[in-house]
Amino acid sequence: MFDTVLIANRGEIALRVQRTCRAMGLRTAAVYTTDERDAAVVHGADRAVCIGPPGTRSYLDIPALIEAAKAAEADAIHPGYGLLSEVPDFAEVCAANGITFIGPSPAVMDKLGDKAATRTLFGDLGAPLLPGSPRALESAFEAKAVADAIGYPVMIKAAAGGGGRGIQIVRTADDLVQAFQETHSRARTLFNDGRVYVERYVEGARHIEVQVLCDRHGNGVSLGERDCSVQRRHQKLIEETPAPGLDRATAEAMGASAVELALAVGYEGVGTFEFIVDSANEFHFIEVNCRLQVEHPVTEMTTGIDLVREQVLAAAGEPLSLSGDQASGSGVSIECRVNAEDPERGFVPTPGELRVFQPPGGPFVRVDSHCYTGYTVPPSYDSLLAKTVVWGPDREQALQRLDTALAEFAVEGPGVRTTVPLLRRVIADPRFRAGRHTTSLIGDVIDGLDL
Amino acid sequence: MFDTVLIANRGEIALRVQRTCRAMGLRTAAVYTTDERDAAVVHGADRAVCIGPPGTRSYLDIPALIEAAKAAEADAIHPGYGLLSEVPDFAEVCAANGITFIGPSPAVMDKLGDKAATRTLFGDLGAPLLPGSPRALESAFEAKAVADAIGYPVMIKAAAGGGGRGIQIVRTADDLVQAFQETHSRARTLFNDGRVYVERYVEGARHIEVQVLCDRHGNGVSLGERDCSVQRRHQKLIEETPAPGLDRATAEAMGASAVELALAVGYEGVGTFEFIVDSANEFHFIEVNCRLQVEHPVTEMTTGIDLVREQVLAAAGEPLSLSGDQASGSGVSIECRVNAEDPERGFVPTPGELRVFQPPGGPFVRVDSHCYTGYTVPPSYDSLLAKTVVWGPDREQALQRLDTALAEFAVEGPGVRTTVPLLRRVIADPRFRAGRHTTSLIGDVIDGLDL
Amino acid sequence: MTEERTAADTSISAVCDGIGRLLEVSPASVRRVRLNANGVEAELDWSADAAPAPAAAGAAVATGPASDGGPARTPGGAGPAAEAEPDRHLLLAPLVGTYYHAPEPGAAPFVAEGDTVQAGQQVGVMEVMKMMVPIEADQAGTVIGHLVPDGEPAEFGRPLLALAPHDDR
Amino acid sequence: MTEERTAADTSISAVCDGIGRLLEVSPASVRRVRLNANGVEAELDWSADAAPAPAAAGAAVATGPASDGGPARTPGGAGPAAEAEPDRHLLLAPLVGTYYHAPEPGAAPFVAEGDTVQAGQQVGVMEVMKMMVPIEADQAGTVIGHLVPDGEPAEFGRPLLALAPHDDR
Repeated sequence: MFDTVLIANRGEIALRVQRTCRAMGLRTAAVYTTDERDAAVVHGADRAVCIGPPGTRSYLDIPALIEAAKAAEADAIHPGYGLLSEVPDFAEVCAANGITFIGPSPAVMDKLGDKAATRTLFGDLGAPLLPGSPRALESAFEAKAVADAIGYPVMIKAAAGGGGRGIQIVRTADDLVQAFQETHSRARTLFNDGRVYVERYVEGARHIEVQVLCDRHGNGVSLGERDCSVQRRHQKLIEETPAPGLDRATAEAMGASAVELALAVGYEGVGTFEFIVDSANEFHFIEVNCRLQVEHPVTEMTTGIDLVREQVLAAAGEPLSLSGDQASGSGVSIECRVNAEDPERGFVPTPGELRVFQPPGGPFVRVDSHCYTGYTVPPSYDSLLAKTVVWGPDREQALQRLDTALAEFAVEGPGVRTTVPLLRRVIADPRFRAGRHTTSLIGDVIDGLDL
Repeated sequence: MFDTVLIANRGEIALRVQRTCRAMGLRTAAVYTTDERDAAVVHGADRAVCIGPPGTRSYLDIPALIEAAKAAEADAIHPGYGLLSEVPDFAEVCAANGITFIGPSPAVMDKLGDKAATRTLFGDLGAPLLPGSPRALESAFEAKAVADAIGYPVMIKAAAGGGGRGIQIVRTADDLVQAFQETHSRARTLFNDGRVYVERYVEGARHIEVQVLCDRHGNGVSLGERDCSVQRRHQKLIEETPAPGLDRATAEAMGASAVELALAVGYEGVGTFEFIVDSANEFHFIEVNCRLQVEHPVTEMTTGIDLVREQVLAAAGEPLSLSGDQASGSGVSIECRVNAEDPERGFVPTPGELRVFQPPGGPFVRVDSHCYTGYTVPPSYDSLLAKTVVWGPDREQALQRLDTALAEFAVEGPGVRTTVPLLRRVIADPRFRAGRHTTSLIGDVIDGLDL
Repeated sequence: MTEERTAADTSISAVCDGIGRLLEVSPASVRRVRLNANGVEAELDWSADAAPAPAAAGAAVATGPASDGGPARTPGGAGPAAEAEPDRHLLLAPLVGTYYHAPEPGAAPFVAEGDTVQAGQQVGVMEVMKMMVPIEADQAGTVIGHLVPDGEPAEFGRPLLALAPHDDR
Repeated sequence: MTEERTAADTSISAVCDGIGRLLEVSPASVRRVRLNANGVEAELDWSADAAPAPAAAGAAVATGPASDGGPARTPGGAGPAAEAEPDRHLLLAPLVGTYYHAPEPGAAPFVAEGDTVQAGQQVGVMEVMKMMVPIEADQAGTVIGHLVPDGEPAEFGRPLLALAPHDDR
């Protein structure tokens, strides 16, 4: 087992990872920028290293992180989510410096990071795919040929994208060439990789993902699915498990498919296999996320399994200790993301001082947050303040608890707005209540606003 | 089902009850004294009624509470724990005013409130009792005869006491008469009822209680046991379920015994049957608590059952919906009480302003608290700030999480001290770690201090 | 124990010395000095007399209003223990119950606007669990009016009656 | 115990002295000073309207106390971005790595105490993932001394070298 784990992240996930490491008896090292020296993760760390000036760029600074790990005598690095969590180069540099990267191997991350190549690979392995291009496309001409063949609407997606970034929906053939060019050039800017591919766009689909956990000894298990259909601009706002309205046979087939694919590519640790489920309840593989998800707590609430602990154990080479039986959850868990954003002004971030920060508590409520009264939300990072997660024996009770928890959540500060009122509107929506919602729900809830 | 529930309590339990009522879709009414108008429960209430000047006495003012319930149009009253929760008169006055008291019937409360009479009753029903007096005693002479017969040490207990109040341990015959007089006169002052009884005192025993849940239709179920052996001056500090080191056969026998007794006396709602388990793992009934316990969350964490919800459903006349199977818990849950007290100065309360109040969060951690940054702990009430509760698949993981959570718990204010450092010392103690601790642990941990 | 205290005492004198030095060089008059014996803490406050410093030292933050929108309503409207204006004296409810202006329905009220009342004179009655509790003026004055309508519930501390107090108290 | 006490007292005097010096140079009236001997913390607050340069407000020396007792240790000691005294200029680490005084083991150091350096002149080198990054003086002055021992790790913003700045900037 490791001695010291450096957490190469910030915000709520850095604290979340630290909590588990401490509970496992491991020492933790935190990294921080000059504007984040009061971060909760710094206070809870055995060592803390300043890695640069304010801004995400500092947390992406591989040399600074490696030097910080060396200074803190860390023998493992947990990347959290986002930032460097899916960058194969970082995992490789860690290995070259004798530090264990807590995640899948660089080779697997590299392979699955190319969404177009993964499509091809998984298609060959027999995974159900949406109709689309068999590989990355070279030209708008090629893209148009594919789109015309599979029929509109289609999505143009960046091969190097993922998690909702670098996606454009095209509804008619007339718009295709321009959309291709835009996605292509945006992908080149964002990811330094302009390759794109085309996939059918399923209107009113549900976004359902499967949590898998694998060791390096060829064992893998599905920890159930999560429905992440409540999104705005392809970013998730509310996630839950199990997926409402999904029959258990389909859910189990998805789980089995995900584990099979994971083992086929030699996946290690926790990973998420994303699917689109259409109105006929047929599922189609989209992409793999080679990391912990923001929404992992709902799986923890229903299964009682600490996913970060499992990540650490897998990275330390321990064989999987869970049977499929233990991995099956009970009850319903729902998470929502409380962001410092103004939904009425296009979700513009509203950083600032939190004069009041009183998260909810009590039975079957979990809050993951790095904030506290007096904390100033810096403008340089994402706007996630807290994840509010509830559990209930059934969906109705879980939703009631979620609404009560959100009603209790007090966040105040000059200029600070949160997504709490919007979230409460969404969970009161009859479509959501009935579990019949799709990815277009948020747009419907805030009708007439720029979404 | 009720329309509005008035919560006749304060502090964390008032908020805890409110959370469930809100999640059940019920309106809530809060009561408060003039120094508690900023209480969290007031902010979360649909109605709030000021019932008097600062002090516990206001929360014990039955006419004020009944009038408050009428003004708030409440059709039910939840008494929480402590205060009026076990006062049969209050339950009767509620009934006389057409308000449902959420708890057992006044007759049952009255019967079980007399600890000496309960001993007699349950002895007749075949419950295992410690050797002692068969009924309340009239004189020191009578007491001495009983004590001489059963052998020393003995406990002299107030018939109207309970929850650790009105108890004195007598080690030799020489001390008995004086102890009798003291307990007798203290009981008369405290409870307006001087009757006492004698019971053998078991050195190094464990205090284990069984949570039962009954409806008014003759159905009852045990929700498992709790070990509450970590006490100071007969007041619990750490509670957990299941009881470590207790074999499951004994635990199940205790559960069955408790349910049988509960049904025999016509118990309704949730109740706690307290037992002493001696070093031979034999259990002896002590008393019944006719209310929700402070430590109820550990049962909720392992069973997934909301006990307040079950109380409300039972009081509304709903039949029990739980089978024994659903009621059996999984994993281990531990609670500790974070009090504003100075363990180094004899647990003297340390009220004052909380300049910092940052409870822990994250996976498998629950905090029940009415406090927030900027809250002033009033001097007039008990010193419980927060209950920190964790769950783990096994006791080791639960303990590690508990220690991590306590380490994270930041409470600061002028003059404010908390039990957090003491709690961390206790859970690090090898005897506690091994589950071999008894009620004398705290005394051992703070050796040489006045306990 | 003794050793700890000695250590603390020593630290305290060190802090006091430090504060002394700090006061000597302080640019303005210090408003507040705080010293904490345990953990050895010291705090100095200068008044920011001009601005009502919003983030004052040890900011006492009041809880937000009920997050679900509406504030908690107290029965019968106004919150309890409202402050009287200088020329008005408020008689506050000494208990929780229903306030009546008259001894029984249809009877004349105990007092009316413009009446002069003495301290101890009954001005209303509160019904508490079917018991009628006389409400008496706690000082002499001229009745301005009842503040709780006849037959309405009143919580503890709610202003029941306004008086223009007489000077000869 | 005795050693700890002495250390604590010394820290307190040092912090008080430091605060005194800071007060002398403060551009506006300080609203609040906080000192904590446990973990050696000092804090200065200015009223919002009279705030000095943001870098000077806030913590002068901050070592975040870890909630579990021990302070969070930053590699190589003092926290980053410490403030220079008026007659001292601090050259701060522009990245995270290992600081060396000389181009290679056994070689003469780039600069020594008393040396005069020009802006842009190399004074040390930092090793970052096996790359050697020259560290250059950001202004002219006389070298007071290196603040990070040769071959020790330094985090971003850590003072590497103290200079007595030359006036003719």
